[in-house]
Amino acid sequence: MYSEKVMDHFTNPRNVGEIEDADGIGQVGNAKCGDIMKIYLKIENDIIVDIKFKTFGCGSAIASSSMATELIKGKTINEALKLTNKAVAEALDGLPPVKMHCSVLAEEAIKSALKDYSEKSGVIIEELKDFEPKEDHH
Amino acid sequence: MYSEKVMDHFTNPRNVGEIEDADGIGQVGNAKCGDIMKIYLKIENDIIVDIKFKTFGCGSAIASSSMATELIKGKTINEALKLTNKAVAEALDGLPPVKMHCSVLAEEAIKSALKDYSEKSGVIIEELKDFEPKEDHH
Amino acid sequence: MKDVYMDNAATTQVKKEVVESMIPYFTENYGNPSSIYKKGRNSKKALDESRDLVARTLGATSREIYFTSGGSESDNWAIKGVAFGNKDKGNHIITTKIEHHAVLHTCEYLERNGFNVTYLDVDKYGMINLDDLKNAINDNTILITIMYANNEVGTIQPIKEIGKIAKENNIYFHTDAVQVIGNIEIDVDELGVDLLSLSAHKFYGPKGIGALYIRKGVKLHPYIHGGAQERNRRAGTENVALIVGLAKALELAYEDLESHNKYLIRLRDRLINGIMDRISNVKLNGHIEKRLPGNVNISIEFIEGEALLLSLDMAGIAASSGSACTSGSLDPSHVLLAMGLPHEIAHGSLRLSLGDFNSEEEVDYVIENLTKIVQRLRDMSPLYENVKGDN
Amino acid sequence: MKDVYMDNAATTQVKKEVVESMIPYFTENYGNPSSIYKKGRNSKKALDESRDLVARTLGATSREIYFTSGGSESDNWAIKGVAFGNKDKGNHIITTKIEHHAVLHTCEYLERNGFNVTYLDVDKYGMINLDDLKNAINDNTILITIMYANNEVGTIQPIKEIGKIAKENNIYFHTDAVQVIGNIEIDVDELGVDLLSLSAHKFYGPKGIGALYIRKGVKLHPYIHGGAQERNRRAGTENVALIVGLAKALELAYEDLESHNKYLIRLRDRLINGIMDRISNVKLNGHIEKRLPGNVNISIEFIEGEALLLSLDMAGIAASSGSACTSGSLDPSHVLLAMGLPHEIAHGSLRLSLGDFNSEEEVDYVIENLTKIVQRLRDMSPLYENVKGDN
Ligand SMILES: Cc1ncc(COP(=O)(O)O)c(C=O)c1O
Ligand SMILES: Cc1ncc(COP(=O)(O)O)c(C=O)c1O
Repeated sequence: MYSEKVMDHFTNPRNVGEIEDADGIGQVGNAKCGDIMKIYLKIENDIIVDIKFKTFGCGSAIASSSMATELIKGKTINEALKLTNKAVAEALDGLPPVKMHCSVLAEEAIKSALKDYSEKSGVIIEELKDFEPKEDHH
Repeated sequence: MYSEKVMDHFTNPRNVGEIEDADGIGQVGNAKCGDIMKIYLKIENDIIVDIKFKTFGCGSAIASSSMATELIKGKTINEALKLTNKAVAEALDGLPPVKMHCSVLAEEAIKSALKDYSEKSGVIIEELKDFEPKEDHH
Repeated sequence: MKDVYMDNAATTQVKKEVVESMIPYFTENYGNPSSIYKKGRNSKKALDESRDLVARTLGATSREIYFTSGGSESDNWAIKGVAFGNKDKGNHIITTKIEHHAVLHTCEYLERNGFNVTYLDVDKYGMINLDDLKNAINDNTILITIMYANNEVGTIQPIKEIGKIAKENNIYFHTDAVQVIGNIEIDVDELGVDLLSLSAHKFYGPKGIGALYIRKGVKLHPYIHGGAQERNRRAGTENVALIVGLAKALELAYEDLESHNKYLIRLRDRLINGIMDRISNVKLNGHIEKRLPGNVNISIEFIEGEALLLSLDMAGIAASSGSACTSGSLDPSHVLLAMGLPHEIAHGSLRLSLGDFNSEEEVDYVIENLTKIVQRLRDMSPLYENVKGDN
Repeated sequence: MKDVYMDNAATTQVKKEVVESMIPYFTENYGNPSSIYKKGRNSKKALDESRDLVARTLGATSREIYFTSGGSESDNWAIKGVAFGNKDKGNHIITTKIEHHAVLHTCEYLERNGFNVTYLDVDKYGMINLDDLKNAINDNTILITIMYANNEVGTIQPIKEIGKIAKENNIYFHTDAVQVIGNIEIDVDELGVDLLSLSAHKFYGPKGIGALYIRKGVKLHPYIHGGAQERNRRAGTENVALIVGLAKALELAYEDLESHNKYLIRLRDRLINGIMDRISNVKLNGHIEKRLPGNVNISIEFIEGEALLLSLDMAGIAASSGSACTSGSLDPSHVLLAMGLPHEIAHGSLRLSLGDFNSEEEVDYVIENLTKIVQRLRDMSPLYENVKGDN
């Protein structure tokens, strides 16, 4: 069902946890739908120096969170904005069709966290001006 | 499916054959329906001294012919007239429901032969005055 | 690695004796039961004996037992067969919200084809209310179809009382007894059921073979048209080998029903108690007493079912969940929702179903591992974090 | 006693390799393919591989193969599924007078439910006429269902030409290929069929398992409602073991199709010639060339089929007949009648169907014994007596 990469990131998820004094926090999804993703960012000079996640959800939700955090850790905000759900899924060697929404969730959780950072810090992120996570109610 | 008795009378049918100068011959059934029974009688002093049959038909048709001839061989005409299809079936330890018509055929073949005898010999058999085999067309 | 199979409500291992009983009907006695010659008669005999055994076990006569390809076909046949066969009498059917999909989707199909269906509610234990049933009956009601015991939460319905109500109102009563056969003594007359579905793979028989009990006189359409098999009511060359296997499995199941039940209940209670003792924020779903002997269904808050199953699988434990993700759909179990569980709790449900081949040691192994896994997943869960904060 | 099985068109012995391929799916790999854990995934894998193999063999894709409980279910599903699924387009179906009952009785059922059915005639060889087919098509025609080869007389229809006509007229085309699989190379695209039924027990696989090929895009209703199995189109826990057996049997059959056919044709012709040489007033039924390799169907005048079968059985020979008495009905074979045989001749028909396990020695044994049996029964027959008189 799942690729080895998915199973690896599910079994040994990278960057699980919280950041106490996070610069941005994003949470998407809801318990009713069976998945919630919460992302914590530490940002210094436009660079994501630390990132953590907490996820309530299925195997691919956890693996997607783990992979997404890995992909943008140490990257600039601009690079992080370019992360698509497809890139997350591909990095995991694919997800079953019914699970693609998990990778969407990961993309949106990151964008939410970045938007939160933008609002808190006053750093304007043009691309997120109208951003609203879609995966809240599916 | 069939009782041992049926199989025995099918495998070793009694009284198969023809009687050259028969006193009465009866034939019932038709090839279209898959069974024809022909009975030859030799009658002396009201007694069936010989009886033979020829049958085109299934296993139970052959067994019924065989058993019926056995049951009336040596009997008086009156006794022969009392032979019912049920008696034939019972003597065979039963027939499957769909095969009961074979025993009817045997009863009627005998009656036909007796009627033929009556017509040929002038001996009146009151019971057969209006007899018509039913099993001709089923 | 450990190999602990605790999904016996999904399917069971075929017993050795059952496998052995089937093999000759593949290799030697392969005749078509409709054939007149010896090989055919041998098959016919095996078929007849199997049918007799099933009939005896259910308190029915042999002419009331029809073999099918499994529980789903039996359910489809019973419901559509009665519906289409009694259209002249009415077009209303009563069932419950917690039926197996083989019943629910069949009823929905009938709704699209001119029938009305009432789906009865259940209480938080998964029990229907007999007054609801009585109130649902109207002049057009031709069929009541209510499952004997639920496959997810194990709740056992008051079948005898339902049978009485059906009879009083002159309505056919079908029960899906797929989860019950091999666990409860059954007598169709005592229960007052007119049609009953069963499936061999739930009682250590093979998959793909089942039966439908049809009370003498019940009017229903055949479902598979063709040859004269099954008294002209279910066409198709009979699956002789698997029918023999079904009968053998049934025989074995009812040979020592009591010890089977005692054993399963002991394991089940040990498992429930172990989980309750070791894991917080856990809830047992289903009825406490009116429950299948092997069924454990719990909701574990703050985590999601599929993640749980994957983790258990990695520990060599086979279990199932009522969560979205296992079935490819996004909705959690319709059964748990009907019982009033909120979506988020239903997502974290786990079914461990015990069988004859499970041991006490396995139960302890599951408790041990489940405790660790739940902790690990909760540590990852943003929902649990909030709770900890609340404390 | 001798044990000569020559009723391979009725059913076949399951090959040893097939039995062996199935057993692990009863004993070890008993997981439910819908389950997420390892045992479930193992079953799913076996299912996928089996489906792939069937697809490859038919020139189809895996998503076009659906497993069923046999040929009868496949036929019922294909015909009713298309009929009910395309009611909006029309209500006319075309079939032939010589279909298997699984098709005929299904069509009759549809006639009772608002559909019109044309039953095409056949010629004395059992062949349909393509012009008849073209003439039967009207604006309401939604389905053509014509069997690939007949089970009684072995006549093979011009499927490719029928497929062309169906396509030109934009009508779905189903073929019952139950007797053909394992005997003829099949490519669904080349044939232009949209739906195709097959059944494992006709090619040395187990009874009670079959498949329906459904071309991508064909609109049809599911037949068994319930779980999400078979891509939501055929519910019920999959019969994994028997599906594996079906695939194995199919693989073996197409591995050496050519030698199988050569061998059967040699035996068949020896049998036909032997009978023709030794017994008078005998007629071969069916087409001389367009005929299944293992099929011998002869009419033997002046005797009745069941008596013949019983006698053959006593000599250890398993065969079948198109006569009344074997089926419990009083009508002789509808196939032979449709081919214009008079009732009395149809009653005396005999089908000997050869298979891989038959030998030349067995063929000679049958010729020998049949000759004696026919003589014995004719000596008892009042019809034969007349003939002798005529000479
Ligand atoms: C209650 C219930 N009904 C019906 C079925 C369907 O049975 P089968 O899978 O044999 O078609 C099942 C199991 O799958 C079941 O648990
Ligand atoms: C041509 C044909 N179609 C359909 C069937 C029905 O197949 P099954 O017996 O597997 O249901 C058979 C054989 O019985 C057959 O020969």
